[in-house]
Amino acid sequence: MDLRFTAEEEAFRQDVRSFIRDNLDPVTHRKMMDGRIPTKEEIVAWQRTLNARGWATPSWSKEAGGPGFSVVERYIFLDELHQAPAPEPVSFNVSMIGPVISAFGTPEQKDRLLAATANIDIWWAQGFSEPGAGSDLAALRTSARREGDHFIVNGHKIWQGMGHHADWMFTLVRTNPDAPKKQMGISFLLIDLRLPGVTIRPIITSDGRHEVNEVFLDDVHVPADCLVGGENRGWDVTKFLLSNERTGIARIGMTKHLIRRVKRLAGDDEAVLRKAAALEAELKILEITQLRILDAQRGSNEPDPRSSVLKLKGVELRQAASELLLEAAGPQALEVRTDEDPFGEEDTEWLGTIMPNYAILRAASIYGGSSEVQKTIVAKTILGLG
Amino acid sequence: MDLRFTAEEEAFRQDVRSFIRDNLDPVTHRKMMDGRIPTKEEIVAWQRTLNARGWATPSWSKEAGGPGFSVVERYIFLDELHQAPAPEPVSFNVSMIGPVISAFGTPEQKDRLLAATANIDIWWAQGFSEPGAGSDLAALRTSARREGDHFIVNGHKIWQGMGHHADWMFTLVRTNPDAPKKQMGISFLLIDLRLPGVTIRPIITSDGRHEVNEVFLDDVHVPADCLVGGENRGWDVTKFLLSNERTGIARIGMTKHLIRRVKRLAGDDEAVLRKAAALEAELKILEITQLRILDAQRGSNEPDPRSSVLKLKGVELRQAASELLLEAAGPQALEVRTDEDPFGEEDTEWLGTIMPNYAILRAASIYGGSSEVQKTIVAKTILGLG
Amino acid sequence: MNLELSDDQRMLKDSIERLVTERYPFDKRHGHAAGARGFSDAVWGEMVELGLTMLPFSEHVGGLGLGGVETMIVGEAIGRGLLLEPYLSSIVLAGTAIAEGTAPEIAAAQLEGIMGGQTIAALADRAEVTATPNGDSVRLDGAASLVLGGDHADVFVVTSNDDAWIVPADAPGLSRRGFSLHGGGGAADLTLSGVQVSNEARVTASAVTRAIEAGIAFLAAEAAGAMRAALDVTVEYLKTRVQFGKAIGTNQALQHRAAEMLVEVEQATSAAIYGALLANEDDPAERARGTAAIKAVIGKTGRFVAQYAVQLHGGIGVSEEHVVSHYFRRLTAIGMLLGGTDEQIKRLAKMGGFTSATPHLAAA
Amino acid sequence: MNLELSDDQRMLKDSIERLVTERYPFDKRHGHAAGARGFSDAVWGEMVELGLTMLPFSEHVGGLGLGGVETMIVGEAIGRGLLLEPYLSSIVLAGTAIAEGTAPEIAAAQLEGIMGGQTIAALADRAEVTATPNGDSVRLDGAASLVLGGDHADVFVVTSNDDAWIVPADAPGLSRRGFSLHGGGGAADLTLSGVQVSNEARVTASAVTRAIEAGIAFLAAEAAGAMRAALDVTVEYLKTRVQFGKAIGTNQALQHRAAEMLVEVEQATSAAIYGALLANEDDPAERARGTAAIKAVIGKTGRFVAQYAVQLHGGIGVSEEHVVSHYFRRLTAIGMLLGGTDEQIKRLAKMGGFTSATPHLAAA
Repeated sequence: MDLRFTAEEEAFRQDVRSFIRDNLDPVTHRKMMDGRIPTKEEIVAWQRTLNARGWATPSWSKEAGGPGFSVVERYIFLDELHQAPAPEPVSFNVSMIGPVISAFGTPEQKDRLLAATANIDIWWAQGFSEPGAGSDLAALRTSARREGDHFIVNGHKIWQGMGHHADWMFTLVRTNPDAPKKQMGISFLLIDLRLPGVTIRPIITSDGRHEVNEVFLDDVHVPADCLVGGENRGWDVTKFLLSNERTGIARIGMTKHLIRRVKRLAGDDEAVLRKAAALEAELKILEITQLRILDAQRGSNEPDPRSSVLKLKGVELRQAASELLLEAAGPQALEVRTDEDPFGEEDTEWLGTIMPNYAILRAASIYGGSSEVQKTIVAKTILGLG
Repeated sequence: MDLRFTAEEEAFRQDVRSFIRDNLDPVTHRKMMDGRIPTKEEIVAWQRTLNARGWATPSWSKEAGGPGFSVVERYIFLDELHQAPAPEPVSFNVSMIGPVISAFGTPEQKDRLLAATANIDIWWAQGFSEPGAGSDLAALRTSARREGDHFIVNGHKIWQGMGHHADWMFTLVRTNPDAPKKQMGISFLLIDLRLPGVTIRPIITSDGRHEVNEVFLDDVHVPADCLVGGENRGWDVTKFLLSNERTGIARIGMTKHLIRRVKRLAGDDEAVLRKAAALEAELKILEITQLRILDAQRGSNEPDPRSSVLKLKGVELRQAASELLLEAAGPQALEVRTDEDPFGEEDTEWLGTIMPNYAILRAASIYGGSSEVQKTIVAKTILGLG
Repeated sequence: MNLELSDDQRMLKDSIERLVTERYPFDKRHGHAAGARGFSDAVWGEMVELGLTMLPFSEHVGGLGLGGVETMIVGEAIGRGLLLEPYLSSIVLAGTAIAEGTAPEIAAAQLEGIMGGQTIAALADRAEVTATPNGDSVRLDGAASLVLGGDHADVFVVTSNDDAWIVPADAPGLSRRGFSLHGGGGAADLTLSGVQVSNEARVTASAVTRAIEAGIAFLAAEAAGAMRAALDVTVEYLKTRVQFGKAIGTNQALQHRAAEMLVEVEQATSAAIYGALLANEDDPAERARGTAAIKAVIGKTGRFVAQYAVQLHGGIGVSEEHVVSHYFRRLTAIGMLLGGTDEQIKRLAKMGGFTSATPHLAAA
Repeated sequence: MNLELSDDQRMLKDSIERLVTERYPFDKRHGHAAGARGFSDAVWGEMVELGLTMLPFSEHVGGLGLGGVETMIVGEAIGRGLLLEPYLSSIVLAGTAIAEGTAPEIAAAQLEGIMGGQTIAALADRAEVTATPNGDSVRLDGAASLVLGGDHADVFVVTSNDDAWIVPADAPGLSRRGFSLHGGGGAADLTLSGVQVSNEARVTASAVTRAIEAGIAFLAAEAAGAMRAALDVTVEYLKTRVQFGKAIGTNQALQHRAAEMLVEVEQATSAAIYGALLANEDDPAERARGTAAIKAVIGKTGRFVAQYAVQLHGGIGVSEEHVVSHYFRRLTAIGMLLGGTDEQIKRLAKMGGFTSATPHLAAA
């Protein structure tokens, strides 16, 4: 047993860190340090910088046009981005639709979409949730009726992360309302958001930001070659996508970044520093848990149900760190600022994002499988209860 | 609105306190201060002392031979006992069987039993739970078959608190195994524990003490006049008994006593003192919650479902205080001592009970309606969920 | 002991609750916030008309001479409706400081405009200001931060090294930077440079202490109102939101969470009552202890209820369009204003808590 | 990075687990505790035969020269079986101190009996002892408390103002009061009055530090084993205990609690692995930080798992006859031994934690 990374892995970490230091735009970096959201242009520029280095798609195999990282390299790479902090490659492109196209796409779809997805020439949005279909995703109602070489799509999608930046949306639609099980009548469809009949409406979230959207689909004519994985086979594609989404989700590096901010604000406030230390102790141990699961994944392609453990504890600690940051900042953090406010002094911590980020981070235990859903998965899959 | 007690109530509080100070046997008091369990003789002596003063049965009406306390007087009385601390009147006698006999007993039963119960000439034990019937009390299997003017009882009862001190047991037995609902075939029976066929076996608990027992009933012939409330009517009696058991269960005075011990052990350890203050803040507010419910009870005979709130928060704080006491005591508290060990120096805190009491107090969220059961009651009864 | 409302109190409760229901449905709140002063002049006017702004002040300074319970009733309704009007800042905080800390004739003169609603007052308690005597007047220099309601206040009560001072917002040498607060309402940072006030503008430090105690009691009421409302909408959501073919409130894990929320809401309600009744407590040490306990419990329970109200709502819970996200933010803000949870616990510990180390029987 | 056991480690695991399964079913444990020294001489003898007592010591002092992982394997099995044999006290604590803190020939001589099982050693780390040089020897005066395994130890390593000293239990001037501990095992308080030891009996302070680090790593392994076993029996109970006509494990609220327990058990397992691998860490500061984190996490997770294992068992969970009440007590004791949770957090905070305030890119 050995927790240490190999010399090559350590060198890779240094490579990544140097690359970020040398290539990340200072304004983007400053925003990330402050907890602000970079603009679309900044995110795209960074992803293209990474893509030029071959790192924009850390989870993609060489065959799919990715770097072919080992699970450890991928972990190190993301951890460095989280700690830097630098924007992650756009997850809708890189973690969600890219692997789906690789696994289920036609040769034509791969040719047309993979490279553009990596370079974010196409920004993708996710169209899964609906007002009546949250945890119960298969209850979705958006319908797609086949007419010749098109699907006519009608429905209402919600919680599209960054959908207003997006060019295309990957979505789940009901193609067979009469299927014996609701999961069996669902297809996975790619929709160009510039098509007639698509309306995007912003949803402002409790951080005051516009990060998510609703999408209304009104007789949208989608070419049939935008179907992925075959008609009524969308549920298999979805399960594949969601299991990818769940790997490596402890986001320990992000929590470390929050703890660094806590320490800068805390000065010599012992009570806050002790709370930080208590979090750090758990976080350090969670890193080992993360490595154990990575180690097990090296020999297997099966999703590891212990990923739910990472999600649960990872979110718990990240939320706790954001709460502690709010405490360290004190009531001054209640002043409403926006991400567009001018930067403060170099050596001053920007308080403007602390309360919004605390508020919006509550969603981390809701999206991507809520904590309640994760506990049920653990109870049933690992403990055999239920 | 006014939280203050009346001058009469304050005077009553002083009366009770003086009475305890003047009449509680010093050895018994010292044991209670230490968290030791007094002997049967000490408990009986104290209850008789209270009885001579008319206070042994604080919840009993004057008609039943009790003091006819108002709800506020009862609260004050118990709070003073808890804080002193002095033994509570034996709950099996006073809170459980006494009121049942008053409400459901025949005139003959009242004459025969009430005064003896108050004076603890009869020590009662509870025979409700069975190995297969815990939360699901109505699943009990102990059977009573009518034969002439006797019931022949067979079965196995568990968790008899202080059953080895007891003379008699009030118990639930199945008299009609064919009833359409299992609750409808149950009777409430009083059993003399000296009868042939009764075997009591101690259960040692995680505090190392013998406080509970199993009782095996093997063809025990119980006279039919020991039936309370009518054949197959035992469930109504049980509901009455359990709702009495649930009033005034925050036991705030006991928690205050634990906090006093914490403060004596903590010295000037700020971290422990802050934890104590955090507990005290919640406890102080819980007192108001307790008074609000008492105030509402004055005008009503209905059980208040908010009693579950008192139980939940009361137990939470009491368990937290016992945990903090363990922390304040430190690892020296791991030394195994017994309640029979000689007393230490007058001014030394006795560490010997701290770990056992922490361990056994975990049962406080199990018995008398577990925390899970209480939450379900709150959700269904107060919030209308389910 | 009597924890029922009197008939008059019940009437007061009905009228403020009616005002909130009629004037402050959630879909109108945004419009109110867009008003010139960040709240609704019309609603504020109605509150004045109902006499709410006169409630806590004694009759000899022109008030109604009512007590903590009446203020609590107002606070609970304001919390439930997430009102933006400057009741806490102008009436409870600044108003109490002036009413308790100046001579009756000065208080009456100052409070007239405040009770009438045309003057907005604010208490600058987070101040580092030096007061230098200068003949008949006093010169104030320094700064104050996070003055609640200070963004549109016409007059300030500014604490200094020992006392506090009534300072008009347009006093030469006073400048302010106003801003909005998460959770609603606004505040200001002040700079004072050679501000001259007369000796008569003096407010006693003990009145400022009482004002902050009253402010915390009010926040407790507001929090209790907001928490119960947050629980109500959550329970309603659990009953109506269907997933996997059944209401999500049939999930036992969610039922238990809602039950845990109710326990904390009951505690918050008790904290508010305690705060209301502490107003009649004469012992300053007892008031200080009680106030610290109240604020600590409100902070803790508010945090818990806010977080789980959002969690049980799922995604919609973090949307600006859903009221629960506003309860979340207001409760978070309440937890941090006038001294956060840990700060209060620390204070309470320093004061020795409620329970001494002395055995009960030995103590009395 | 490699978190798999080697083949040899797997064999070791199999053999210790077999020993525990065969010799330490719960119904035999009480009999073992009744042995003259509070544990089973026979089982202890088998542990010696398996070479377990030689595991952690280097070959040049007669050990097997194996590492932290092997000790962790032993610890997990001991935790699962609630073994009473003095592995922690004699081998891990006192053994490590002697092996690391004395000259090889002295260590080899001392360890021979310890590894052979005939000599029981104990580390008196909670000591206030003054060592006064006295020519070739040293005079020790003072007291030590809660010496783990000290009730039946034949030899002690007693810490003094700077170093530590090997002291035979029968040394003139040494007296002890032995007692049992909640959660299993025993300890002793020592009094030393003019105890004379030779200079060669000196053990370095840094070796004592390493011994305590090894002890905490071992406690982590023991706790991880006990927690996983407690979770296993709890899950088994949830599956088989029927109330209201169905297994109680069908209750979602209980399922979720069990899931929360699993999360903490996985964390405990990770803490144990971290402890095992820290043995190879050369930087004392890194070891100190890591050890503090491990103990803090073990304390917190152990408390949580122990409490809910009992809670989910209901009444039977507090019965002496049920193994879960023993896991509860052992986990409680582990949390308090060798420095409690808050103490470790305080230490970790003083050492600056793992993450500095410096931004990541600026730091490297």
